[in-house]
Amino acid sequence: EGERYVLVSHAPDSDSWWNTIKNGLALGGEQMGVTVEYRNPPTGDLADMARIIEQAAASAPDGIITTLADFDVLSGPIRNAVDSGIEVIIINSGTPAQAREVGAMMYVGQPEYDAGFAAGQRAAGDGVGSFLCVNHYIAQPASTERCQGFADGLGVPLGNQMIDSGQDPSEIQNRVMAYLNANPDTDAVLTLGPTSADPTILALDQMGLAGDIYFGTFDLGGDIVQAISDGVIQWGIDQQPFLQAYLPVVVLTNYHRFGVLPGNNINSGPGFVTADALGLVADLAGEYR
Amino acid sequence: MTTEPIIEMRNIEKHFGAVIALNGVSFDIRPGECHCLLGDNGAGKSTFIKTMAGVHKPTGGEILFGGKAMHFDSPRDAMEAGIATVYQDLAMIPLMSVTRNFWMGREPIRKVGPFKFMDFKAANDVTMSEMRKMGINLRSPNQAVGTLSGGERQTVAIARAVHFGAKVLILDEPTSALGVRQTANVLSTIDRVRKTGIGIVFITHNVRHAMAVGDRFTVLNRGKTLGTAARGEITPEALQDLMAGGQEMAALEGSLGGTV
Amino acid sequence: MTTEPIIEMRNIEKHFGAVIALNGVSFDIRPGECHCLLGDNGAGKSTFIKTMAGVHKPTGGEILFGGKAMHFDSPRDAMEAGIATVYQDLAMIPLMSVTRNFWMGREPIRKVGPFKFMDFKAANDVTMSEMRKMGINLRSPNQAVGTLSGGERQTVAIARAVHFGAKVLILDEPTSALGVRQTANVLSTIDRVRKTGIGIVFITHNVRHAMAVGDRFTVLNRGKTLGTAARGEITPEALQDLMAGGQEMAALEGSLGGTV
Amino acid sequence: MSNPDATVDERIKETSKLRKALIRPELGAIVGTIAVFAFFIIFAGDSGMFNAQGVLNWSTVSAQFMIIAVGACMLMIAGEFDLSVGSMIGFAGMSIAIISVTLGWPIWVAIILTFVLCIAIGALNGIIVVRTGLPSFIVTLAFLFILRGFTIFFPQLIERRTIIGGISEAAEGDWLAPLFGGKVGGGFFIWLGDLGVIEVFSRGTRAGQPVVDGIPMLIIWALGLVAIAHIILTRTQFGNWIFAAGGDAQAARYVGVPVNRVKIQMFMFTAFCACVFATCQVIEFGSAGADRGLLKEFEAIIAVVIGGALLTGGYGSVIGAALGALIFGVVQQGLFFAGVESSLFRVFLGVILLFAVILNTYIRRIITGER
Amino acid sequence: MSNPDATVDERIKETSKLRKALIRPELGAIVGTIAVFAFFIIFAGDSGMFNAQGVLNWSTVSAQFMIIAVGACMLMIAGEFDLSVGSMIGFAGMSIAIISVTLGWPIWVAIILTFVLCIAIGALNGIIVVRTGLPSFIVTLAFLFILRGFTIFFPQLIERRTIIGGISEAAEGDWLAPLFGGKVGGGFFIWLGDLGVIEVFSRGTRAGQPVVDGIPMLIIWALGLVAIAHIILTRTQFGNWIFAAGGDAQAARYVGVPVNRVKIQMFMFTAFCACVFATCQVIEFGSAGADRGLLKEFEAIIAVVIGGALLTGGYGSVIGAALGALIFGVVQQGLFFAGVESSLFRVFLGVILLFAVILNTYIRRIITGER
Ligand SMILES: Nc1ncnc2c1ncn2[C@@H]1O[C@H](COP(=O)(O)OP(=O)(O)OP(=O)(O)O)[C@@H](O)[C@H]1O
Ligand SMILES: Nc1ncnc2c1ncn2[C@@H]1O[C@H](COP(=O)(O)OP(=O)(O)OP(=O)(O)O)[C@@H](O)[C@H]1O
Ligand SMILES: [Mg+2]
Ligand SMILES: [Mg+2]
Repeated sequence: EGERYVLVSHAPDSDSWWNTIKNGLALGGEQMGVTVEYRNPPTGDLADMARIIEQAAASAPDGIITTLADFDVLSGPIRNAVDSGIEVIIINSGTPAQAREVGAMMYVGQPEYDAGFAAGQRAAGDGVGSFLCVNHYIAQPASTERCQGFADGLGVPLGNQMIDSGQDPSEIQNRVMAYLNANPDTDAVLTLGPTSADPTILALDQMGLAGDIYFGTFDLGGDIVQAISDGVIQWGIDQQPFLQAYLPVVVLTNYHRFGVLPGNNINSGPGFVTADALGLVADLAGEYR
Repeated sequence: MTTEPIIEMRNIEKHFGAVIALNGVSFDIRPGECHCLLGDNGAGKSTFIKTMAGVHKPTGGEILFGGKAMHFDSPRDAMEAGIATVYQDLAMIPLMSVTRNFWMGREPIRKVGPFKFMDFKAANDVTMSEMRKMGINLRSPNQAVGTLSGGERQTVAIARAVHFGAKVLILDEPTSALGVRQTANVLSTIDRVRKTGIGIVFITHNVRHAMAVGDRFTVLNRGKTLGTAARGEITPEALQDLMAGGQEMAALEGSLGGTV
Repeated sequence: MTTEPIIEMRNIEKHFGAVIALNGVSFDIRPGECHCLLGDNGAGKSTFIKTMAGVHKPTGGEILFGGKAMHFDSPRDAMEAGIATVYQDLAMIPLMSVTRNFWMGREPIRKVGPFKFMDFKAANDVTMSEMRKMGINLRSPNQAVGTLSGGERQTVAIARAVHFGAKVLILDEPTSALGVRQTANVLSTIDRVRKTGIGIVFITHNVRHAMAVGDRFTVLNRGKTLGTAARGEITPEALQDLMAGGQEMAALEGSLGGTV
Repeated sequence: MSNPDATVDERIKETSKLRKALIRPELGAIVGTIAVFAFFIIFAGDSGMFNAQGVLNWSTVSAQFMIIAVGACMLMIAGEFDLSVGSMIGFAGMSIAIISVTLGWPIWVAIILTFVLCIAIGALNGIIVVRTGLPSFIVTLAFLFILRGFTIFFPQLIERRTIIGGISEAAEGDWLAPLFGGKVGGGFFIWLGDLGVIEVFSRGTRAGQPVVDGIPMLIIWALGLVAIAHIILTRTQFGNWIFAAGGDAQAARYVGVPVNRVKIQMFMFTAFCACVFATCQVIEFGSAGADRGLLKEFEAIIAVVIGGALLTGGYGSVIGAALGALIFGVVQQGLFFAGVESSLFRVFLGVILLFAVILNTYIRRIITGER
Repeated sequence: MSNPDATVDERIKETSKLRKALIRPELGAIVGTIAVFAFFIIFAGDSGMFNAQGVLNWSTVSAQFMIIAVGACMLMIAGEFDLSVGSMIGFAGMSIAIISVTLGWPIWVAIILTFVLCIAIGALNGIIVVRTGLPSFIVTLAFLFILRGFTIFFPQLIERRTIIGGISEAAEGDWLAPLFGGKVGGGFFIWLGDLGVIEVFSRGTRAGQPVVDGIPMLIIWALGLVAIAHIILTRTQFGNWIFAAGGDAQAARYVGVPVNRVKIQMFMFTAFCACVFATCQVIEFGSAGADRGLLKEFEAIIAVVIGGALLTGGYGSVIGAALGALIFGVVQQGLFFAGVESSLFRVFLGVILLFAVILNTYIRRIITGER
């Protein structure tokens, strides 16, 4: 009773996708009757994140839930936390193997490269041969892995098909339009989250390509769900962030209270959300989905 | 000189935090006269005329304008009342054109429907002609003030004050950085302006410049008046002594042959 | 005055882009004399002495120092050679302490092993005593220059030049912003310094200040010399005329009673 | 002794008439604009950059920059600058979203309240700067952090998320929203499309419609603001005061220019421009995010400086700033059209900034007699 | 007529001795530090913030800020500032990574080459500023974009990703790397751990060892740089030149201070500090990312300004800047310990900045007789 868990993410303050994580975390804490805290580096600097993990460890919580956005940077602090008796669960980024290596209890998430690869294969099956990857956060390694995985899944070189779109919606929109104007034979568009997907939807709408061009995206959001049901987006890869925050809280609490532990890692994604299976997703997108 | 004073300042005090800059100064200025304000560095001359011009609010004392008590809340108020000032640090903006500087704060307005525009044509014409009256031929009214010489800038400032129909014109050390010719120019301008009935307050460290145009002389020392004398009542040497506070002057003067 | 000149400047020319600031000026300065440099605004006086002090490189002409041709690449070189300058714009940094200003560019060094530190104790002592010699009692050598008066700052600058054993001391309009007492102070300082055998170049617009201490007088006009006269060879009035370029002076002088 | 012809100074060498005619604050920006267009016409002429859609593309981006550049330009001429513009954009968008979506008030109320709020914050910035005499760099840097902090904090506190959507629905049928998010001239473009002057969509849901279906209000706002600011600056009394406040605040104060008021008003105008930017964006995209407007303050300052304004105030031109914004937008989009690796955009931007500013300094020195 | 006692001016009211003794550039930062520690001892005293691990945590963060603040402080006193510090950090890290991992050269070669490269870029910054007379704000803003652009472009071009790892392996056994990434005083901490003064790991391969196993070189670098910079600034000839260059470049030049050289050297020193920061980070974490160092330039400037330096140069204190960095680090980490919503950190930061700078301005005016 009264355990304290800290979730550390690599996302900058302003990244909206992480709300679902925060909400899942809060709900988990409430239901299990434990204290939960969310921490993140304000600018998304991974080196700052390492300090936050150290600092979370110093405050002696019962468990730390963290992403493993860069193994090199974060493995040291995580290992220290593990060795000083704090249970750690890796979520969202990194791989199960890396999680084991740092001594974490388990891994809950979606390996980014694999997810991209699976999406690429699916698109290849749908007859896609070239694509545009709209990368709104190019400095983040996971984002590049998604694009790379997609390209490898398609079996084409990534080349210049990934653009650094920036984070301003109007710039994203216009850059997508510029790219598609300059490369009219592009078969598909891949976006990496609501930040890039929402303006891309508008861009395609402007160009009259909405519904015409093959469009897939990572991570869900309100507009994305709407676009899926409108048939503009073929599929969204849902890694179910809610689970990534909620399950570790449940697992940790039960482990601390009763010593029970699932026997394996949990893959929260990739799940392809298509127009056929929207239902609840539409209502809760951006909050719990 | 029995006319009524335009401005009368009575017992003005001004404190800046711990510094007492003025400690009870009285002064008045009448139409058509040139009243010289003299005194050591830091005596409080600039502070005093800034009080007169509405830049500082006096800590104590009163200002009578045309016989009535006045409170200037801003330099604008003082300007509206007819007090124009040419400051020691020139009050010209080098990056701006002569016309814009000339009219700064009192731009001529031309109405187009409900909109008010600045009337550049009129502004330019007046600037050129006023400058010509002062003996300066501008290349163009759009010339930046930064391209003018020090004497020319001084003249622009005086010309604008005169043009705006000042009743009192305050000049803070207008000649200190000027050459002989430019100085003579400024002094004769003062003389010309005085003859139009405007009262002039002229601050200088140079007794000869003061004697050349002054009708009355007031000496400040450490924030207090040492007294006011009319032209003819005082010799240049006496004035000089008074300005220096009488200290050590004998010795210095001796060694330098009395030529300072 | 038959001693050899310390510095001789021959036919100096200086162009700034399209502006010809100096157009062949010759000038020399001998030990123990005060050579006054006079002239209108923009005549090129400041430019000329900056050339002498190594700030500007002359476009043409030559500089002889102790009879040998010299090229100063920087103010530092000129200082090392014994030319100290007090600039019109004071060359003091208000935010820094008096000691730091006094020693700026020539800090006393104390070695501790391989490391060189600035010797603050010595620096402070010298500063205090040099300032006392000039008649100024500082509260503390760490006082910021910004808290000193204009005359005091001027004196710091002169004191430092003298202390560093200058052979030639150049003063660019040191008296223009000063009151009578401060001016007398600076002039008597010049007189004192001259008597130690240092050559002084003194720039001013004020003929009386020049006549008070000058041994020779050179007048510049529009980048050219109008000639050099020794003390006694020329009356103040003739000098005045020369400085103003002779133009319109008769008329002006008349209307102002010849007192400028 | 001196030259008898007093009007000609023999010490000034001659300068050509042509050079004199060309020498104006905007010259650097004009040269830059020509160079940039020439460059892209050569290297991206056939990439669709200059067809109707392409033109609209970079015009929209440039218009965005222009809106904030106008505010930054006026403020910079008045001698201050505002680093909180970017945070203000995020803050304003979020404010509209919270008021309209969370509180459920009509969108016009949300827009008006947000404008009032932002302008008040601009005034606060200005009052602090003017009262304390602190450099605006520091004061507005503080507000950069404070506003961004609140922009992230409030929606999280209230809505448990940092992106709030659903504004499009709220804006439907509103009388004020189209002023920011609409398009004008639709009929004209359909006519052009029918004439074949501009292309029509060949596939997709809108096949047969013209590729450009109107001019976004964003562009209208940008042009309007540029025009008004230019007229105010060059043709009115207030414009003269703005120059005076930035050129030498003390001198201006002495001749009766209400310098403090002018500066505070310019801070308010900058906030107004940021708010216009934010409102257009929110209405167009239908959502507000806590990360909107990041680094926009720098982009505004860069556009203004490319446009020939002096960082220390008292000198500059709105037209120049607008051209600076145009250069910025064209380069940014043009590199995509030209197929240059997009991360190199930043490198280009830096280099252009350096060259522009060196050219501008040279021009300014000729005009103002500075040394 | 005047007061006969000339040394006492009757026009100056008295000031208390105590006030005089307290009045120094660092006063604001000292007061701030005390206030911040008092605050967190009260509100986060039992949260682990002041146990060995916690102290190490905020010390490390503060040390990071200190390293760049020292450079920024010296440069600011010399009258310039550098907005490219953050980009330089990213660039330096990436340079080490590319040379050591991609090219496979020894890490000490990579470190030395990177230092040479960064210092050269710093010099270039300085040379452009000094030669063109442009404000350093603009020049370094251009380099902010240029360096960040290359930092993203090169790794993408070469390795097709924006993060390069594997530096730890490359650094193993190297002679130079421990100077940046190592720890000192291990024995002492083991002894403390054995005594039970600090906690020990309870499990894993390192069970029984103390949780804090040494002081990171980062902290040593920070303290060393602060000490050296402080001595140079206050006790040497060169220090006097730095103050002079920033106080009034023209005046300094006239008395023979080589102002241009001093300024360029300060730009180089700033680049050096950024490079130390980057190297420590890269060696400690084993990877370089294109996003490292974002916004660090502002953080450095904020620390320096909190520390009492004047934005326009000629006045400041390295000790003050170090305390500013300490305040910054303690507040940033302390708010986490105190459990405050992390987005509010920025709000706190902005407010602290405003108050600190107002206090500092007041103190400075008393010292320097400014008005
Ligand atoms: N704003 C201010 N704050 C504090 N002290 C001031 C202020 N303005 C002037 N003083 C002080 O008031 C005193 C009078 O200064 P003032 O400038 O009036 O002298 P002045 O007679 O004009 O001297 P000068 O001949 O050098 O121009 C000086 O001691 C000065 O330091
Ligand atoms: N750095 C410069 N660049 C261009 N022109 C200059 C420069 N310095 C001086 N000048 C010009 O050279 C001429 C001589 O200037 P200088 O300052 O030497 O005159 P001065 O005799 O000292 O005048 P004053 O009595 O006003 O001090 C002037 O026309 C001035 O505008
Ligand atoms: Mg004065
Ligand atoms: Mg001069």
